Amino acid sequence: MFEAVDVTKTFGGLTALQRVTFALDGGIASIIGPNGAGKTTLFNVFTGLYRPDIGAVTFRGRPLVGLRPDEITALGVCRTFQNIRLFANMTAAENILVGMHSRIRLGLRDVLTRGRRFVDAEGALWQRAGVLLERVGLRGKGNEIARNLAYGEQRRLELARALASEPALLLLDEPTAGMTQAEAGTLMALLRRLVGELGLAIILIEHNMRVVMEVSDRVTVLDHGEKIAEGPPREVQADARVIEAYLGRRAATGRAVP
Amino acid sequence: SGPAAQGKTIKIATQSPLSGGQAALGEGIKLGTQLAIEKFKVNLEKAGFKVELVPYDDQAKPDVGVSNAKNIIADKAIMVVIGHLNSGVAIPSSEVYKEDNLPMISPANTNEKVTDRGYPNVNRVCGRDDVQGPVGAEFAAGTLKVKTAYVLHDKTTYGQGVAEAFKNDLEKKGVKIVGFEGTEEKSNFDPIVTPIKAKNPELVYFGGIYDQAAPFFKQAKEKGVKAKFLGPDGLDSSDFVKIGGKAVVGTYYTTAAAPASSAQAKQFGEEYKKKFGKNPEPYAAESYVATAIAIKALEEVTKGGKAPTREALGSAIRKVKYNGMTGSIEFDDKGDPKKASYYVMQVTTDNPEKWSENKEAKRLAIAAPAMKK
Amino acid sequence: MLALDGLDVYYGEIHALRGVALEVRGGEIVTLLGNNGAGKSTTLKTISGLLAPRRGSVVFDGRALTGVPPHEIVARGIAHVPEGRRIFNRLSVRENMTMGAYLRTDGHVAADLDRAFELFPRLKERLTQVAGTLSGGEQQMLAIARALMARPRLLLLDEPSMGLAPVLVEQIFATIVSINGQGTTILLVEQNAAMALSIAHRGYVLETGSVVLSGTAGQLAENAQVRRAYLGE
Amino acid sequence: MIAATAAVAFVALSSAAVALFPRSILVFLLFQGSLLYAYVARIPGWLRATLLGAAVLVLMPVIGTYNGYYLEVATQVGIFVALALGLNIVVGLAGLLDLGYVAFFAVGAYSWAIFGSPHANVLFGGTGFPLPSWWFYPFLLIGLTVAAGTGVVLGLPVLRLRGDYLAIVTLGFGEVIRVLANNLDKPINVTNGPRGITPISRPPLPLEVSYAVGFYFLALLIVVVVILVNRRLEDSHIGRAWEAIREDQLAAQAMGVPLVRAKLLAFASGASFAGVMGVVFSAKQVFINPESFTFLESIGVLAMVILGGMGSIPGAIVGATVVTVLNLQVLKGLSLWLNELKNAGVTIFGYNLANLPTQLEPAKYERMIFGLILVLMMIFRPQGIFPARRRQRELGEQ
Amino acid sequence: MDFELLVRIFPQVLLDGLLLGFMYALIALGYTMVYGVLEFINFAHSEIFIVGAFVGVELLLGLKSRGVLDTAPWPLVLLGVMLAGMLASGALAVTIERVAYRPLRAAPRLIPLISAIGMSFFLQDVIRLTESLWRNAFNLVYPTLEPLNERFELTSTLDVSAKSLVVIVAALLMLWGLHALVNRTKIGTAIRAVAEDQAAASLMGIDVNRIISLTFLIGGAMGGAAGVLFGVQYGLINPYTGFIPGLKAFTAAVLGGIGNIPGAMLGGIVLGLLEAFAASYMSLLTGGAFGAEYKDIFAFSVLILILIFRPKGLLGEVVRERA
Ligand SMILES: Nc1ncnc2c1ncn2[C@@H]1O[C@H](COP(=O)(O)OP(=O)(O)OP(=O)(O)O)[C@@H](O)[C@H]1O
Ligand SMILES: Nc1ncnc2c1ncn2[C@@H]1O[C@H](COP(=O)(O)OP(=O)(O)OP(=O)(O)O)[C@@H](O)[C@H]1O
Ligand SMILES: [Mg+2]
Ligand SMILES: [Mg+2]
Repeated sequence: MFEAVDVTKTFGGLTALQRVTFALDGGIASIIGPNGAGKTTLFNVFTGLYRPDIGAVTFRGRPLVGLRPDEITALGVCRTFQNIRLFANMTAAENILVGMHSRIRLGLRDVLTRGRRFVDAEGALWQRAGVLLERVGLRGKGNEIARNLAYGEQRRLELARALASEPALLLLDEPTAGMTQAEAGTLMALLRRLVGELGLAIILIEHNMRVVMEVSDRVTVLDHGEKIAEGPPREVQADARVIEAYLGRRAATGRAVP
Repeated sequence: SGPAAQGKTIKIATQSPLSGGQAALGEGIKLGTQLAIEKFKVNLEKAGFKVELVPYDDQAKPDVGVSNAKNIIADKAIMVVIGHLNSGVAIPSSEVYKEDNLPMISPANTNEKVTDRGYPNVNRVCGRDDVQGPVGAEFAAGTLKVKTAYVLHDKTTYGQGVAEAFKNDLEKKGVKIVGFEGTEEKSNFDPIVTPIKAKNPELVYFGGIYDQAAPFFKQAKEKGVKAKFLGPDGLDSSDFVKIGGKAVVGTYYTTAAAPASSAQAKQFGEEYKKKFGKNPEPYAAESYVATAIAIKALEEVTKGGKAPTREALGSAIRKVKYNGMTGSIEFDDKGDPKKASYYVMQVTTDNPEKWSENKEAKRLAIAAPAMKK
Repeated sequence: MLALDGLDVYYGEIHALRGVALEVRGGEIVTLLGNNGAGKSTTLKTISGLLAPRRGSVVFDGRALTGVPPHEIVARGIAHVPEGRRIFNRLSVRENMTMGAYLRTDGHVAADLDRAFELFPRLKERLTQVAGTLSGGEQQMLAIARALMARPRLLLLDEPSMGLAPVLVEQIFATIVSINGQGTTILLVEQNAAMALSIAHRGYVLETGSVVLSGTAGQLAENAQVRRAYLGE
Repeated sequence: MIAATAAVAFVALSSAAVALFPRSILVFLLFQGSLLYAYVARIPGWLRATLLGAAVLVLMPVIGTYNGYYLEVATQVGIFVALALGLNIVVGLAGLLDLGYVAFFAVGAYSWAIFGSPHANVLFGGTGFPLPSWWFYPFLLIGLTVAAGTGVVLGLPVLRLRGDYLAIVTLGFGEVIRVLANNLDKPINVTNGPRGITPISRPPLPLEVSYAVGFYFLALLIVVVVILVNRRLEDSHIGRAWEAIREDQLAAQAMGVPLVRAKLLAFASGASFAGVMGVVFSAKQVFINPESFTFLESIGVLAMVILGGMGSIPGAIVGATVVTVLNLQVLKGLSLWLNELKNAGVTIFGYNLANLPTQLEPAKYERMIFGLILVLMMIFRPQGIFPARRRQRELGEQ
Repeated sequence: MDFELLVRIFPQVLLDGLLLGFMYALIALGYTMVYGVLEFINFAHSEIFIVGAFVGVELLLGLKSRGVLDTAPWPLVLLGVMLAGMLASGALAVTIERVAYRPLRAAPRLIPLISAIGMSFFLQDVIRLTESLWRNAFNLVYPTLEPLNERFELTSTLDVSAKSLVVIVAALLMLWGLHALVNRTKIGTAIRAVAEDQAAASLMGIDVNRIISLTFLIGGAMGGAAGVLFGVQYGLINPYTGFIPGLKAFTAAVLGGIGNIPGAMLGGIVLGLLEAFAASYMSLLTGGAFGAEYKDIFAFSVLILILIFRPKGLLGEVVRERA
């Protein structure tokens, strides 16, 4: 369904991604790696924010390179951001409605005439926003200004906003950062439900190894812009290079994984 | 004194920019009017009227001018407006005055369109662009006998209008125009002067006001331009030499105001200075004259203590024969002075105090063109 | 050394801290645990003067800190490593470090710089690099090193492990212990409760703006509620 | 109930007072105040609508017959309200700082000025112009289209720019349009340069109403349409997309908002409002020249938007009203009043105002006071008079 | 088209443009300093600048009326007057920040912009009021320092006046000094730190308010110096004179990459050159169809073009947007 081949991206002298190849057919794949390994950059390439120097990205057979971010979203690939980027002064529900933008089939004329079609469509959108809020556990918070939500709530709102675009592939950049272990657990359960119920495919960037180990079907490890390992979680966890570059000795010796 | 008029107030309004970048000129209009009111109001006061000045700031903006105009026509005590500075404000505002036949006498609007609309309430005491320009051309070709000229203007209605008229007439007289340009620049004329210097014309004409003309001529002279300098009545201010200094001594300018050496003009200059502590700005004299005409007409229509009406005043103004420092003025059926005397003056000294001693170089009398159809 | 009492802090209408009281004694590592939005960062920001409490007191070394602007609080010996690092991205590593020592006029700045580099040799290699281009872990190191340059007696750390790779988390915690060993008192806010409790002497648990639990690190680690909510069991 | 009575009484009494004292600016301000009160008072919606409707549809024109100046002020308020609402879309909603907005106003104004006056004969030869005056009405649409097109032409290359870089480019564009208008009398005479274009035809009006009343209603009608369009845009996915761009353009794009299209639409709709009003303005003024379209004019409209409350429709309306009324009425009234005191030789604190030196002429310092008011307003009410409010919505939650 | 003429005046036009450019650069520094720290356009800078010019003219007129202007050594006079102008403008800038901007620091960015515009209107008329009461005139003429009017003929087609040289030298010195201050001193580093993150800076022990005041002081002082030089160079000032050069200088700052000191210099020079070449050549190149009146159109069009291809200005760092 999703395939990236030989993706290379440099910034000035720095090679942020070096011939990274990545494919996904469904389920949850995690990408881990040290800070600065190029994980977020890879997402930026996938979603059209960066154009790769070399390489191809295809989604359901359609090449994504060269498309604008909004076009990619319309095709069904949506994301969240590492540093939360909500529309801070809009309400939670409005944030979600912006997420639906690419699915709205109304024209300027509908807006200006405000006919039946518009009113119905608009009503349905708000309705759906409520459902999405509920799904991520933000019931009753729809009219809150996003800025006033607690950090964890903002993370979940971002997720809801991404879901609003009805993606087939969801890219999550450190969704549990700054959450307690319990909160992270709830989020994981939600992700698994999304995969199960909606058939969503998810690519996850995470530093919380417990989460990675629990939910991933497969783990890819980046270091210095190169893929150094890939495979089922258990295998990757035992890889010497991964331990060296990323996990550290303590993790490897089996002591409490943070 | 006519008891009927006892306690009645006649207001004379001015509209001109009192704030913003053109405030100095706008203020001249207001002060000239103020001086004239104080000087000439005696007869009206004897007749029992109180005469007041109401200054309006039009900010040089048409929308503000129009709104003021509406306010002015709503104030029934206002009998006449002296203004504006900018034709762009005067034209739409006078459309409003016309609604109630409120007379306007313009001291400064030289745009042909001001009077060419043929409104009975609109008059001006200043020259028209298409008159003053040719006067300069006549002088340049006839008296100075230059062969080449460079013409610059300030991109305003006034400056460009007079410069174009000057240029067209000069070309007809066979003088070669080596450059014709406009500029809104106020400070740095270097890049304009450089090509002028290279082209070395015999005459440089600046269509505009002294505060731009003086720095321009000064910088031109300092950079080594050897041409003679000529300009319209916008140069007629002692500040011209205050800014330009020695560099602008010898500059010629055309003006409708009589040389200040004439008794009336001299007296005006002295009174103005005494009252306001400074030399008159350009258009102060014209405003003074315009107000004097208005008051003369007011005296006419209030004979016997009658309450004046705007309509009556309007036609009275058209009948006034006034002889003042800008020569004798009588309006034609468009509201232009029937015959304007023009003087070409030459700056003789860099001492601003002695502006009034500038030398008369030539005198011409030209009639305003008849209304174009 | 530091005592908070009855602190009430608001963000406009939002009541973020409700009567928070806690104490940090000289030489300790004290950790502050709590869910998202519990008010941990708010507590630290109030101590360092970024926020003004509506009620209650902050007393440091016997002197009240309320109403004292942040830059003077630094002068009194408190350094704060804020949430999200907040290093100066466009300044070089060295310049960031000099800003840490901004108030110091004594002659030992150079010596302290060397000490900081002993602790973080990575930073020494990147001395002239623009800080914004450092990797996440390096940025976190810089943030801590920068705060140490003020020679604080009390160091406030807000989620130093957030967003860091496991290997770096380990390093950072080891460093915290070693800083504490050199005599700096530490108030640590952490989401990674297991790690925090493993190095702290004592701890407090915040819930929606109030302290609900406190005790030694050992006691807290044994507490059922803490185990469920923060240790994820 | 008390509020309702108070509102009705306030409006009725103040409008009666205007009829009694047609020259008193204070009384007219009171009338305007009563409308504001009717708008904010806790009264039933129908009553508010009736009061405001009656005020603008009936009372205002009637007042205009007592004092045409007030109708002029009201008409100009209408013009500026439309401009402010247009700029509000660009700056307030989409967050694109435009410092050359008045350029679009100029484009609209010149489009009718050229064809609605004999000037077009200079351009095209012959004597076919001015167009018959009824053409004014189609030109409302033409002016709109031309201005919107100009917005798109400007927008296409520059919308990549952010923040202050966009601001400076729009400023430059505004100047380019003004200087072009000032210079395009040569080599071909399109705009007649600084001398401007006159006479510009006025539209035929039904029922033999006066032009003053006619233009008032025309401005009012356009304002109503503009408000309606504005509200519908704001309250749709388009408006939400604009706001999202304002908040975080990168995130907005990643969430599926086509940046260029949304920004162009903002530019074009903002510009089109200005274009329509430009056509009205040129007909109302009979004469236009480039002096009406300076940078300061753009700044003025921006001040209206921000003073009223960025991104808020009532804010833009009130902002435009306050600034216009302040400039045309309050400050002028104040200086006229001081002038009267001076003429009457009133003494305050033992000082006879008649001796006031001409340097202290009150009319000269209106802009100083305006500047001061701007600063004070920003300091004491930085969010604007009527800040944008989020609507509470019912959501589909069980 | 007169090609020979075009070539002949080329060096002079180049010099004219450079001179104008340095003038813009000097004024632009004030905008750039303030923008660098507070990220907002200080519209009142043009008035801060012109206040410097007024203080300068008052001092010179004072000296002149006491008859010492022609006897005192001119470099001393000029330096003294410039210092006074810098002091006055600097103090004014600090005051404005205190009164009109500081209360708005937490507000959205456009709010202080409007406050600044209000300040600009207010100051224009305050200057006018003061000068009207004091001198009964507000169009003031700079007394000439005769030695500065001397012209040096470099070639038969190229000459330069002493005052132009003074402007260029002063501009270069100030640009260099400012650059060194901001990049090589602790205070300068603190200024940059505050520019990036005020809260974090305060956690370093930096008194943010003082640093911001200092920035306004420096920016204002640069404006004051520019004001005096402007007066000396062009001779005539009034309260409204500052507005257009201010706008141009701000444009120059943006063109160079706002917030960037060498950028302000480069932007100023580019704009100056553009204007000079347009004003001098437009008429020659088009056979009189277009003239000097198109110089602003030309300058702004090139500005727009440059920004389209370099959206952050000529030297502006492309602050990368990380997702
Ligand atoms: N726009 C950019 N310009 C220059 N360098 C960049 C840019 N974006 C990313 N980089 C660099 O590319 C490298 C990879 O960055 P990236 O953000 O992808 O790392 P990451 O794996 O997401 O790290 P972390 O876990 O800390 O988020 C880093 O060295 C970063 O500094
Ligand atoms: N700038 C702000 N404006 C308004 N409310 C805020 C602001 N910052 C924090 N809050 C609110 O104050 C409360 C406490 O926030 P605080 O940042 O102290 O939480 P925290 O315990 O540090 O949580 P986290 O683990 O998410 O960092 C939360 O409800 C939060 O939404
Ligand atoms: Mg990342
Ligand atoms: Mg926190």
